[in-house]
Amino acid sequence: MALRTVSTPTMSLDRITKRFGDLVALNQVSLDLEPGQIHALLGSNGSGKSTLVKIMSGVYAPDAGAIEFSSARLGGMGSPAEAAARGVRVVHQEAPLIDTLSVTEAVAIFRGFGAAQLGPIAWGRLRRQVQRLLDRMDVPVSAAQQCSTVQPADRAGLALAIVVGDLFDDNAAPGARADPGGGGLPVKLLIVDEVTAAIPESETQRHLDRLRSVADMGVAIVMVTHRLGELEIADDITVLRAGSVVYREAGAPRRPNSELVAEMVGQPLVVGPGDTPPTRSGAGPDRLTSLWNAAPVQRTLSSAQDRSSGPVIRVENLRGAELHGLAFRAEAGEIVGFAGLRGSGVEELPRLLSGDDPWLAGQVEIGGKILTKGGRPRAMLDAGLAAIPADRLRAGGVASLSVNENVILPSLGEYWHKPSLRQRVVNSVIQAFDVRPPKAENLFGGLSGGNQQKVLLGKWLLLHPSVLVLDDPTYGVDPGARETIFDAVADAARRGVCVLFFSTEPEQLVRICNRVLVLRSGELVTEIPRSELTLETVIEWSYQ
Amino acid sequence: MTIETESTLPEPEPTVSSTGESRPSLWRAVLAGGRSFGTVAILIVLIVVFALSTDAFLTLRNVQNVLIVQTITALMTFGVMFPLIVGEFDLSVGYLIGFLAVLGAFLAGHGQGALVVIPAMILLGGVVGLINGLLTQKVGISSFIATLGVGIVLQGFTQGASGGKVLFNGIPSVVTKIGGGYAGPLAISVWIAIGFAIVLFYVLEQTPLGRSWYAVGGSERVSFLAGLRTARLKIAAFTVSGLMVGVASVLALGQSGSANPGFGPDLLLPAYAAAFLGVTTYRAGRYNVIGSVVGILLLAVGFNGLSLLGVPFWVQPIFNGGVLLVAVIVARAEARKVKVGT
Amino acid sequence: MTIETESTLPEPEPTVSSTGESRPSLWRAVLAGGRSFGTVAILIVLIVVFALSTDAFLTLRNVQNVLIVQTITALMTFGVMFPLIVGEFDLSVGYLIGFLAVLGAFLAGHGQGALVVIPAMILLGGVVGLINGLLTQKVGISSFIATLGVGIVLQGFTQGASGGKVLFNGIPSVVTKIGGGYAGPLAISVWIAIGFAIVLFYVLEQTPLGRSWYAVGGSERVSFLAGLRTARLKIAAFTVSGLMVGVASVLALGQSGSANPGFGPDLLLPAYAAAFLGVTTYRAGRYNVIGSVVGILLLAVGFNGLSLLGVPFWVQPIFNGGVLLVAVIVARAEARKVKVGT
Amino acid sequence: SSSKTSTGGSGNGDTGGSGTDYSAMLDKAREMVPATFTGPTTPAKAPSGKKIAAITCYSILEGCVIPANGIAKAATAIGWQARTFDGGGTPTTQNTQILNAVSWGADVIALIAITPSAVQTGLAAAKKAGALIVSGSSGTSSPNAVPAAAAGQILPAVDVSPDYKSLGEHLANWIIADSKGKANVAVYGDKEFDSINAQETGIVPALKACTTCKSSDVQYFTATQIASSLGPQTVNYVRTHPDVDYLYSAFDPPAAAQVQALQTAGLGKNVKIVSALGNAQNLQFVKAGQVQAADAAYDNIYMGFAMVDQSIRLLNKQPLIAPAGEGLPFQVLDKTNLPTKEGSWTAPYDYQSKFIALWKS
Ligand SMILES: Nc1ncnc2c1ncn2[C@@H]1O[C@H](COP(=O)(O)OP(=O)(O)OP(=O)(O)O)[C@@H](O)[C@H]1O
Ligand SMILES: Nc1ncnc2c1ncn2[C@@H]1O[C@H](COP(=O)(O)OP(=O)(O)OP(=O)(O)O)[C@@H](O)[C@H]1O
Ligand SMILES: [Mg+2]
Ligand SMILES: [Mg+2]
Repeated sequence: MALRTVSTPTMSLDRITKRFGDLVALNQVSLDLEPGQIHALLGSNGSGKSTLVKIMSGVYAPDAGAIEFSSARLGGMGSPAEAAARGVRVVHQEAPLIDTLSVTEAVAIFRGFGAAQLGPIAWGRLRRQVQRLLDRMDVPVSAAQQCSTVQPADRAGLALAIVVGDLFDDNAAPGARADPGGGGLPVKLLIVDEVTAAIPESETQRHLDRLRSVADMGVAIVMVTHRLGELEIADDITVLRAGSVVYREAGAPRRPNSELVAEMVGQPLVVGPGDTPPTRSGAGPDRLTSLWNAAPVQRTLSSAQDRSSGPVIRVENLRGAELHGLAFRAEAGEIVGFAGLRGSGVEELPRLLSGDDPWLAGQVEIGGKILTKGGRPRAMLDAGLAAIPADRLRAGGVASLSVNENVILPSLGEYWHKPSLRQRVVNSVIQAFDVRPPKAENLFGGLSGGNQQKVLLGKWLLLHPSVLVLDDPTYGVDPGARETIFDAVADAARRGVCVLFFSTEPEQLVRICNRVLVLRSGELVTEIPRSELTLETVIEWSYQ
Repeated sequence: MTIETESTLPEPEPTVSSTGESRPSLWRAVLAGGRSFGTVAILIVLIVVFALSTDAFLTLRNVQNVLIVQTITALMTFGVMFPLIVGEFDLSVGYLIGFLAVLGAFLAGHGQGALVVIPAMILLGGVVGLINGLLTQKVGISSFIATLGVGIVLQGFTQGASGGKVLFNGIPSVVTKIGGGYAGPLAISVWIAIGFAIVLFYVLEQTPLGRSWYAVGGSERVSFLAGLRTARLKIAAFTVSGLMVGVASVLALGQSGSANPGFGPDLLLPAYAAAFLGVTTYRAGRYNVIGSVVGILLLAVGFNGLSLLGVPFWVQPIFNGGVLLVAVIVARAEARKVKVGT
Repeated sequence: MTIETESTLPEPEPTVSSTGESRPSLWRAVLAGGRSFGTVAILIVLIVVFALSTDAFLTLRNVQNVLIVQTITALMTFGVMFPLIVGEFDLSVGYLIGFLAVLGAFLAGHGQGALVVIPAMILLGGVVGLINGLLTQKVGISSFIATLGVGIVLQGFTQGASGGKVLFNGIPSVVTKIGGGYAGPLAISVWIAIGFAIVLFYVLEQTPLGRSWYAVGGSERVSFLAGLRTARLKIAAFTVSGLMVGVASVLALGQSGSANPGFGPDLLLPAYAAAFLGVTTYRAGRYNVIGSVVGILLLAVGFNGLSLLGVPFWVQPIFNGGVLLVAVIVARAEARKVKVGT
Repeated sequence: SSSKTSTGGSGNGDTGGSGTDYSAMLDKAREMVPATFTGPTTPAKAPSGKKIAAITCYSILEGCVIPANGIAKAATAIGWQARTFDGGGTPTTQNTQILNAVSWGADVIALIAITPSAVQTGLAAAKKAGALIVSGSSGTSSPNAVPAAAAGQILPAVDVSPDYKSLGEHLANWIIADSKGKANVAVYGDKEFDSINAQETGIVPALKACTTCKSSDVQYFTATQIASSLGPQTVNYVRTHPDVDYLYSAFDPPAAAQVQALQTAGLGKNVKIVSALGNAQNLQFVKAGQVQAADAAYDNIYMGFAMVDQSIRLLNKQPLIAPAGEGLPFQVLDKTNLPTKEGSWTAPYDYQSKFIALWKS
């Protein structure tokens, strides 16, 4: 934690209000951002964090309130370009890369080509500059690479390099410009928007270190996160709930995470035993029963299968781009976790299982059905395997359709001429997963990230699969919703669904899984049984 | 914070859609989506203005006349709607209707009767649609490029088959009857167009197939992962498009009574104009049958009324383009930004 | 685990784009991107075949003539490239060139000299492009719809200004000289087209402006977040497109010595065909100047050779459409799937 | 091998060595046909208060619009209402406009250069509504050959056209005489129009009759190719056939495209183009000596008057004038006999008041 010096805030938000139609997304939010400090912004899904960030970075103008920045009082930050020119930089969750460009160009569109608009670009010099910048910031990427080939874990680093590269430019060694006043800094305020969500936990530390070094140069940092573990590096904390600030804290002492969660959720929590995070009361364990009761019987994928006899999924010699002959089996009612580093195949496996990516070889048997060719999603679904992809944006739901239509998409035919059935089913999903706002007719794209994830979970669980593949199901989901999801997964397993669980956070594996399979270089290296399942064993085996 | 669905521009407010009626009727379905009827208002204003300014406008005969010639446009518009719904674009439809009309006239001129000519025209339309679909989905060519290439090739066939002549010999009387005959108050071709409008409305709004097409258009990848056979659905959309153009070509051959090698390409853009106008109406932001029909009527009534008033000939395109722009500008943001292709 | 950029298709192989040469020369830049030259191979084969089959092919006169008639197509293709690069589509260019030609002839017929006529045509082209840009970016209309509406309106103006006649009085001799005169071995209009090709190549490949356009086409959202003024860039792209069409219209007026109110719309799809062909060449998967020029030459040489050989007239479109399809089918996957609009 | 004799008539019996008097032939080729007014002389009292609708093939084409102007002028003179509907160049729009004319309440519908077989729905509606249908420029009534109608087709009651076959012969004779019997002619035709086919039946045999001349097989194009491929194709033909020195083009718009393409290709001096219609632009080419050397023009205003005249007779149930063309005059125009005033060619005598007198008597 950095030493706190008395200084004028880099940016002060004064009673900012923002409405979308009737919805008050931000209600009189005030906030001071100090130079050199990392300010964590917490809040459950839909609490207004993204909206606030957009106001700070000029995407939206507030409906009321003012922003004090660089000793000027402003009604808003103008446009993103204007805000950037004033020294406000944002690293968005989705790395700002354009697949069709090279890394050099991707950096240059943010940082300039070093040429007049119509002047010739000195490509060689530009590329060397970019390479130097990447090297200084410890980002293992080549400037000549095409953006589409940059690994996900490196994208966050690249994104940071793009945004605060000015601080690391040619003439100054990292940190050399540190100046607590921050007066002459090209970057005054850095906003990192849930960036670590996309990085495997094992690689987040490097990223947080980079952030700290940026703060140490005198930059004020706003960090939006759902991972409470990352609060360690934060100096200040603000919690939003339903558009209002409900808690703020500057420096130590720090309240325990469970209390922060309670602030976010805004209702009393039943704290579970041991290190298990709190569970929300209310939503009972019967949510799946009501879901499956509501759903048309003939559709439930596993209803025809005998759950008691033998493994429900058997994978033999599965090969893909990363996997070199994986074999495992899992039984009904099990929650099997998968761990591994980037490149180990742990990212690829769910995509192979869902039929999203082609298999090079292998065989998968699900409930007695043998699939040999890279099953298309339809074939996998028909066999009883449902997979929730991690990439909610491009693979999860259809933004332009209603929640209603998204939920029934995998089994449209079942609801033909049964509008009341459809209504009942969709409402039961909304209730079971506490989707907010609870309106089936809302466009999917209009929901906040966490609520989208709940809808998708409902969409797939509804099918009553015999095997459920979850790929990072808590991606961008607030702690309250996270619990809803864990509960649902545990419920499903209890009711005989075999869950294959992938997560970027090893804690989740430890908490929820019956056993964890560890992959390395495309092969299975070990199986950690429940009895030995600890954070240490998972990390140890993954890294070995 | 998740940025997934947040665009840099303020999102349109979520719109409340259908109600949860327990027994859907077609009629209720028609009313269900009802929110955006700005184009209908313009249409009504036009009708009132023309009715007041010329006696010739609101007569049975004029109404019949307005309707009968719009049947080709209507079917062409339905034809382009399917690729648009699934997120593709079909530049071949203009060339295709010309090709099919010449083909039909060619077969007729070589002694084939209606029983051969009509199915041949419609089915070959479907086959060309299928080829478009296969080129885009199996070979992986962008639909603009594939359909443009196919269209240009078809133009060659059209010119070759016609020998550069207007073909009018032996057109079966069934065909001309279908094109121009009357059954009751309306022309047979108008009944056909109405029939297709109802069937397509039902298919698009009420069946899993229709909803799947919209889903594929909304996100091909999500639909794929949801188990929809997206490639097949898109190929099917192209094929239906070709079949619609086939039906349109039968009406065109019947209404003209002959096939002209230059016919066709001029019908491409009007079909798109009507489909785009359709997006402003009924289900704003989605290509839909009712909106398209209203769009066609709007353009047709405008053309007819202005002709009856005797405006100079060059006013017509200014009116048509102006209506399209104005309708879209005053429409909701979804309609303005509707996805076109890709 | 999250992979933001995954697509259903395997990713294209990484391609190294700009090279790291320390002193960029235009020549080196031309070679730098060089990977996909399949279309060039087809072009060379065609040239060899035609040279062997007819003496009339490889003569200075014939080469000159092939080039001069392609200058209008070339500028039209450059015109449609800019909207395509930034991810938009411009359906108005065909109507626009017709409108500008008639406008130029109209001004000339009313006694204006080249000093008024030429700037008026080019600038008004830019203004219409600007309007297209504003409608799409400020009013938020999908570019297909906006440019279609604008195009149809322009058609009305064209017909109105022409009064339904071919205008040929008083066309300044400077204009006809620019269109048809020679300077050295090549026609002046060919020099102009070459000049624009070089300038546009430089702007697109070597300047921040050009790279920003490609970035906006790659992802408007990311470009916006990068602080690029995406709306302005897109408006600029439409404006440049209009200016190019303006230049094309001067050449067209000069080459025909008159303005026909029906001229224009037929030039739309050939311009797109050449731009699409261009995507298969040089920088596969991107609209680019060199590829487009090769595409234009390919279609032109094919047309010229075939008609020198005296093939029936309907073979031409089959050849053109076939070349487009084949070139795209054999090209890399990026080229097949290139983004068109949206 | 080509003879580039100026078209300037020398008048001295220049026989070109074959015994034919080419100079006299040339003079004869460029005489107006018929030489004087041979229109109707029997009066036909115009009924009052009729509405006549002129449907143009496409209102951006001069040859489509001028007859409609003639109709409007004639109709106004007898107190009829006249309205022009733009056929838009496609059968679909032409059909639409015929239907609009029916809705408008037209008593007479006059098709101008529209293929009747392509607008059957419109014609059926017109017939059903009791409207009279006449046409101009189709070449389907006397003095042209009357083609056999396809079964069930509705055709106009009468067509007013020049004698296309004779017009073709005059053009052929002009070419033969101008070349002194040595012409090598490329012949471009279009099979889409009956009138052009009739013209072809005149020019082709007449050219063949000149044993010292050469003429190509007819090369057919379609109207859609005029703006795109016809020009370059012509250039390529001329380049691969360097002996060709004359080019017959079926009507004026394609000829204009060919003139421009040949000029652009620098082949403007190689050939002389002749065509038919008398569009202002083509007459300008002739005047300026730009590739086109002759144009057979016919009086489209006269066509409008004659269409109104025949319509009046049909409405009155009077016998039609025969030949149906009512002596619509045409003339092969070259540099020597171009009218001095700009614009399209009209007969050099006052037929308008003669017609009007018949209608008012
Ligand atoms: N453009 C918009 N139009 C309408 N409503 C919006 C818009 N953007 C956000 N909202 C609504 O405003 C509220 C706050 O949304 P915001 O995206 O700021 O939440 P968040 O805290 O970032 O949530 P999450 O953690 O799920 O990303 C939500 O109810 C959301 O649905
Ligand atoms: N899967 C389906 N199978 C059969 N019919 C369906 C299906 N989905 C919807 N429908 C029918 O379509 C009509 C409209 O559907 P829905 O209620 O989903 O539309 P909506 O909610 O208005 O759509 P949106 O909100 O996207 O505009 C309903 O009458 C319903 O019967
Ligand atoms: Mg709905
Ligand atoms: Mg958010």
